[in-house]
Amino acid sequence: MKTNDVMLQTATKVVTFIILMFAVHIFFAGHYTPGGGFVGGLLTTSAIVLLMLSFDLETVKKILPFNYVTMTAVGLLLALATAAASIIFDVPFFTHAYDYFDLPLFGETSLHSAMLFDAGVYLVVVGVTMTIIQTIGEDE
Amino acid sequence: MSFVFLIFLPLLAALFIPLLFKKVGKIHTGWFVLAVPVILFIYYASLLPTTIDGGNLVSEFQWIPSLDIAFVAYIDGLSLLFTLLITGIGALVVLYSIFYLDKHREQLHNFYVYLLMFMTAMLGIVQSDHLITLYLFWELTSISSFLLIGYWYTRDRSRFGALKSMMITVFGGLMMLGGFVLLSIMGNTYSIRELITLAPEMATHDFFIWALVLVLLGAFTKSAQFPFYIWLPDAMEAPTPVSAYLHSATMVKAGLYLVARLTPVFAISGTWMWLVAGVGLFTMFWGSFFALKQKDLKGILAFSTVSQLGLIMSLLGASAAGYHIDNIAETTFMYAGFAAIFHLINHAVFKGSLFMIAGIIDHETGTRDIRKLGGLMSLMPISFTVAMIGAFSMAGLPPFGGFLSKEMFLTAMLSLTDFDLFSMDVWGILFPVVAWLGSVFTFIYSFYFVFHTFAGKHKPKQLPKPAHEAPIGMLISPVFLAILVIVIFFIPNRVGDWLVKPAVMAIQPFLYNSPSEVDVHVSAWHGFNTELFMTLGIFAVGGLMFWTLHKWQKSYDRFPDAISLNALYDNLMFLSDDGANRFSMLYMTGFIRSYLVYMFSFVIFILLGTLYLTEAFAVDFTNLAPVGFYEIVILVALVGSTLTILVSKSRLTSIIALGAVGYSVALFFVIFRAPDLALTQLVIETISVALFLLAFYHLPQISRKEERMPFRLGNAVVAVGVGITMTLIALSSHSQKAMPSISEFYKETVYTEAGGGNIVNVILVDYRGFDTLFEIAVLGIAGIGIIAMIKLRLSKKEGQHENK
Amino acid sequence: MMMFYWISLIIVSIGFTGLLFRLVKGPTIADRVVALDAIGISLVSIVALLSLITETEYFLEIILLLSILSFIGTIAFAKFLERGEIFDRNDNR
Amino acid sequence: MPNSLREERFSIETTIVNILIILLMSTGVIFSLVTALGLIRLPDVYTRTHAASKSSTLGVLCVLTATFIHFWLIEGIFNTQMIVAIAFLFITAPVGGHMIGRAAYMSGIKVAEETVRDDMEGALKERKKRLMDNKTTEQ
Amino acid sequence: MEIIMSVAIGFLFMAAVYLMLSKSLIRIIIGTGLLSHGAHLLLLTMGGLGGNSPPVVADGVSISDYADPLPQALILTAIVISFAVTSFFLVLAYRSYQELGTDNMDLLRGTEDHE
Amino acid sequence: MSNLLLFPIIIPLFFAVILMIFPKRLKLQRIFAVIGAGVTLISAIVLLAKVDADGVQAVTLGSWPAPFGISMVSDPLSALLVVTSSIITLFVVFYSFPSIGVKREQSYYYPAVLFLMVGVNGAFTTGDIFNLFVFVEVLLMASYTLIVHGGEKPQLRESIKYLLVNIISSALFVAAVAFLYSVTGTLNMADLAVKIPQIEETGILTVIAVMFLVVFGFKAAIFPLYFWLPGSYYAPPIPILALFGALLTKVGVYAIMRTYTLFFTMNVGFTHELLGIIAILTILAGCVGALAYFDVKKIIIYNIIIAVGVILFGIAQLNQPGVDGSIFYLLHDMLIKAALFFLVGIVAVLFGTTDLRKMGGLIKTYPVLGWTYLVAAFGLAGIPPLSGFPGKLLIVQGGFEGPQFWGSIVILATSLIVLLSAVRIFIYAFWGEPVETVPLKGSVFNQMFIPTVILVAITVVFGVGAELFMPFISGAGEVLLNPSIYIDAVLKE
Repeated sequence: MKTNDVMLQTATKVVTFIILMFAVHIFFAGHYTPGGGFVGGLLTTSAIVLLMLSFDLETVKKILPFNYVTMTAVGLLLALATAAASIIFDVPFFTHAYDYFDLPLFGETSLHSAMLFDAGVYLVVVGVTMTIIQTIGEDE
Repeated sequence: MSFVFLIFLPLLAALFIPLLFKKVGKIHTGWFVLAVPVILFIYYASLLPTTIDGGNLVSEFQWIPSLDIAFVAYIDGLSLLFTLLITGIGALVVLYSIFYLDKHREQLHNFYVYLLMFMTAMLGIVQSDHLITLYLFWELTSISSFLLIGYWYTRDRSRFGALKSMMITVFGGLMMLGGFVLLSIMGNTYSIRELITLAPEMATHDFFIWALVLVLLGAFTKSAQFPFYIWLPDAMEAPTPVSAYLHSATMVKAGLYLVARLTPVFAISGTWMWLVAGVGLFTMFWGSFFALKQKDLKGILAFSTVSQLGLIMSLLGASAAGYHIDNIAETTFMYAGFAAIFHLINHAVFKGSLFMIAGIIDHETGTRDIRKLGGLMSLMPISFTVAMIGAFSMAGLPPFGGFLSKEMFLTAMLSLTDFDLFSMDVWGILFPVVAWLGSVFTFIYSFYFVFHTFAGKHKPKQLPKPAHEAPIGMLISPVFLAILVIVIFFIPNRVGDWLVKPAVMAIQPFLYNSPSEVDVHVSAWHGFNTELFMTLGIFAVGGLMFWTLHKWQKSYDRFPDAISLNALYDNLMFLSDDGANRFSMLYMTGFIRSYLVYMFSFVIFILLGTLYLTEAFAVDFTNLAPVGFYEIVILVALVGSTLTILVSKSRLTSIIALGAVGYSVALFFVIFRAPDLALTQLVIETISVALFLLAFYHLPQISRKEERMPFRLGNAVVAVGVGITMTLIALSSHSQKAMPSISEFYKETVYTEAGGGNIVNVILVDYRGFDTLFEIAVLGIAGIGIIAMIKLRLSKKEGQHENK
Repeated sequence: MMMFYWISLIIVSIGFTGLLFRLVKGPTIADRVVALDAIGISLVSIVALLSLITETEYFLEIILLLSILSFIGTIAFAKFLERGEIFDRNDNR
Repeated sequence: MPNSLREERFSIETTIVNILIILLMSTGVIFSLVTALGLIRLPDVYTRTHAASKSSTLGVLCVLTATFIHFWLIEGIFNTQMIVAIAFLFITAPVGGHMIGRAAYMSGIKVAEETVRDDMEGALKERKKRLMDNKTTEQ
Repeated sequence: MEIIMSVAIGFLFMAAVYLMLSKSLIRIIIGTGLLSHGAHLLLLTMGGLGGNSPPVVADGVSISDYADPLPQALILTAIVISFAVTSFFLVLAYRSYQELGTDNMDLLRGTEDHE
Repeated sequence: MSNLLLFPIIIPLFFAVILMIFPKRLKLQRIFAVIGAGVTLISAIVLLAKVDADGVQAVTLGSWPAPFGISMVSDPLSALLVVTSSIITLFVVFYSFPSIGVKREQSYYYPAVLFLMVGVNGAFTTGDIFNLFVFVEVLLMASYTLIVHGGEKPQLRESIKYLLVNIISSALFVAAVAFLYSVTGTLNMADLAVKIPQIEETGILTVIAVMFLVVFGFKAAIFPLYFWLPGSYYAPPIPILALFGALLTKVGVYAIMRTYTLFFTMNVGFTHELLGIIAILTILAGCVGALAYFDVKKIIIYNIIIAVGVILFGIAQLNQPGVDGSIFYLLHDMLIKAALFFLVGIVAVLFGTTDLRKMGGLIKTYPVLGWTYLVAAFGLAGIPPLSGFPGKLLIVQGGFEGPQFWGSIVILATSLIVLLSAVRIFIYAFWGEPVETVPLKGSVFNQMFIPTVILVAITVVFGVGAELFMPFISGAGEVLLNPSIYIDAVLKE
């Protein structure tokens, strides 16, 4: 039996958007203020969970057709690749590179290879938590 | 000379045996094997001239030079004597086995592989100058003996005997290894020759007595001395050629060899003398006494072997007395060493022949039970003659080799009464008395063996097979040995010069500088002296007792089996599995709770103990962060929620309270200025609670009956203990900060060198990014683990090995 | 001013303990969920006050986070309470 | 920003702002207290839901606004997240309250004895009946 | 404060151990949760609770004012790991329920028959 | 190539991640697993050669100076262990093809194995105490995945216990790190080795040292922290069991070796004496278990515990023969345990049971299997010239030279029990009246038997050709006994 949660679903549409924005913000702010890939990832997950709560698993699957295990793998690969890039330059593993750039719109921004690493973390966190929730949720 | 490699010749040959067995079907595999000992015998015999002059030969091959381990073949009189015994008797035994073991019914390739392996091992033992490789070969003999005894592996008795012999001899070997290591530590060398030169200095070392005892354990177990002899009778389950070879002529003599070889090292100690001579003599008496209880031909021979080994052992012990004597001429101790070696040769010869006869009887009549046998004299005349020669030699009758060595044995024992060191003057009188008693029983069982088998009434109905004389091939070896028995009687001094004296020199180097100095002349007649009267007494009393044997033999059965040494072994083995099982079941309960209680108790005990013993507890009241009001409030919340978990009845309450604890912790993070932690903790706590609910509430079939956790004092004590331990260590650690933290570096460089502002985040992705990389790997693994757990459901049947 | 924040904090905390009481007491699960929801929200107040007291703006992120979590938690609990399971499925009945 | 600097800017505007903050904050705090009181004192889930969702939301909104003003006008930090948070709470709090109330009712928790009227009584029964029917047809 | 925290941590450990010794699986898992909370707080406490400012670079804050960032980073790692472990444990418990039909550890001995 | 020492960690990580993407492609899974393990092995061997040629290798990640970044250090000991564990993983992968079952293979079995390898190799290589924790968690997580993999009832039941114990030990690990950090303010092992001798108050450090002993003791299954092991290891299928038996406890042992030689040396009279006593008790406890059960898996499992005791006893002596012996024995034990589990696995498949009393006469139909087993059994018991011997000899020597004279005697005596327990399997399963066996396809048997026989051959070479390996082992021992070599390599790069 499907209950009719119009109220919830309407609120969710707005709220999910807010949460996602917040997640992205916290992810990018991580290097300078509290936050980072990890919390960002978890927040993203919670947005998706909220969707799952309001709608149902299949609908969410249709909206977000990711294979979360692959996402985890890609995240790990990204993190690993960022770290391993230093091998090419024969400097110790994990040596990060960064510089300050003057980008249009954003003003002076530091582009940091650690950010890529953090993106890996982000993907892994989303991938794994969603994997867990989805597998349990789908289990009979 | 690289004759060290010759040791491995039999092993090398063994590699081809399975091939030969399979490919060359027509010829008995034994014929190929026979070549090995024969070649070796001829080669080693050619070395005799060197040792007769007291010379020696050394050949070395490095194995693990870093550990100073090498194969060193050292050939002097003693090792050459043994080498010749091994190869000579080995050749005869192989010849005998060709006729004894049927080509078609037996797994000959296994048999000969083991036998050749054994030959290598034995050669290795007697030739090794290096303690470690000596040990290597020592264990190899145990193993090959194990395999040979278990040759008929479907028989229970075979398996039992094999295991028993291995357990006991390997135990001795391990102890001996300990002794060897101690010796090497004291002398800083593994070489026996060098140890001998260092002996006087080592004697004062703390380890000396330990080394002595441990080495003797090895020798006693291998040579079946009391109380370790029990494996030998059970080893008779091996095919008879094996018994003749391993369990009478060679392997059991390895212990004797070891004692002889190390006598120069240990002779300085009175313990050595007492132990070797005493145990040896007691074994001699014990073995001969119980030989009469046996009903199995090979059993009699086994006990006889035990007894004879004890005899030789006691002689070796007596020979050690020579170390303490200044003037050789005054003493008769020199006889002891000579007698030991001489009897060793004699024993190998006559016992080998006796075993072969026992095998023949078994082979031709189908039984070895002496009660079923009798009257075979006329049916098997050659066998009878050989058996009689062997047995009479064993009993010490002239004109057989045994008579000579038995006489010398008595001489040596008598001489011990004159020895005035190590309280010998008080207790020494026991030696000749026990020796005499043992000899009497030896006399009786020798007769028992021969006459109860060959004389008396023939009982064809009790025999599984009609008895007849053995084929000629099987008789070659025993006849040859019997002839040797007689030959030795007539040329004892030639044997003495060639074989015995060079060997004696190795045992008693402190007495002699060259074999020619060993001033012993063997003669069958040496006037009317105590020894002669003793011998006559043996014949008289022994004869009388044999005559009345049927009257008193039954009293043996009154000995209760329950308190015998065999029973002890059986009980030990029983204890080792059933006892261990029960003991183990006592604590391996399967309850995780018990395990945790053990573990936590240990943790509490050891940590608090250490804290107490090292006086590490300290509380430093300076350098503390101020206590804020709000901290206390959160603390109360934390403690309150924890208590809720402890007392709550409902699962849901517990879960929520756990969440509350998590949130309190997050608030602590807020207060203690850790925003990143607080963020993470909050999210994670929420997700965890959600997971808890998913896992624990979404299961209709579980009854929702909930109950308060029953209070258990034991658990509470352990729990409080852990809490106290952690608190105390935390206080002490915090109060004894000794070094500034490395984190100052991060604070200084985070903006300038790492290009970041949030130090924690920069540590995570940069300074200690490696941690993070694998932390997310952990997450990833958890992910796949969970999927696999949910999706993959195997029942036991389909789980494994589905492609079979 | 700091004093005022402190007093506010204490009052909120007193309220908080009251909520905790309800959480522990129950008696029904729904009561607990209600309490939990309220706890989440007053936690937001507490963190806000704390960040005023400690004078750092870094905890402000926690406020939004807490409100998000509190909301999701409430919804999840509510659905769980209602249907005994958290996620709907199309094929579910 | 060190404390000393801040104290120096003590002026009329600050005073006004502080008064504003105090007002807002006091309202918020009092509402929080009321929430707690309500949750403890009220007889059943439904009334408690009422206390929790309405007064606590109002309370927290006030507190947050006060905080926001503090950071904006006194410390000069315009924190968008605060606005988002306020908006967020404004949207979600009623939904949450609704969900709990409904869930409690659907799961069959009895209303307090003092309750005058229960409009949903019929709906619940109907739902239960439908559930039973479904089960029987499934079997 | 560190002393009080030490006692509190001891209390957490105590409660955790007590729960883990019970026979109900859920209590055991809750116990592990408490245990990791205790360990994390311990790490924080051992780093020292001083420091007036979060370890985020800001103008006008002297280096000694920052809280020790290293324990915080370590705790973060530890939190994530214990989250992974806890979720795994929970799913394991869930599966065990399904397969074995009980959450009573006393019924999960498995010494006699290994099936 | 300054990063060479990281390759044995990141290569399996890379392959494990790749394998996560296509779990159902059986062929690809197998191929990639073999390539992953194989390439790791090659890189490990190259690393060993490099360490042997150029001395201890160290890299501090992220180019930060040593105590601040995470240092990875490859000394001869860790390089040797990495090589050994890589060999074992490769063989386990081969052995898994016929024995683990297709369904498992398609459910992330190989990624988990490779992740385990990541954790093990990482734990052997890291030079940072907290990073060690992380790697231990990696391998534990992988082991959780593997132990429950397949979800059979006993697996689920035992996994709960296994997880619980390891969670406790992990929490204690974190606590121990916290205490250590509080006192010394650093996490880098080399830095610890520099700072600890400067600290005068050794009492609290001793307590912390004992706490680390407890933490690692949980992993290494020392007395009385071993109780979890027999049941847990019993549950999973043989290839996984072999992997666990060969690698997991050894990480704990390695960690004790490392910490107790590198920096916890301030109060040797207390800590190492304690370690020695515990080691002996561990051996005895293992012996009781090894004798108590008529179950092939149980017998070998308890032998793991015995070996742990023997190795730790050598370390406790802290003298050259003892330490060298421990290292030798450690490597030997990893190889021989894997080999024995393989063998026992084949036996169990053939009889369809693990109960010894239901077996018999296998030597008639599978003679080569029997002899291989016997060689392995003798190797286990330390019969020369097989691989157990040199290590045991050195440990015994170390014990005699050290303060715990009687310990060596116990070790010698218990060798007998090890032999008895191992030979008992031979007597029951291979000798005796033949019992009907499960028909097994020749190809399947060969697929299982060939890796086994090669592994046994490796152990034999390791024993007989001990001279080939002694330079590495004494090199490793030298680093353990002279921490300054290690410290210089890390801090003065």
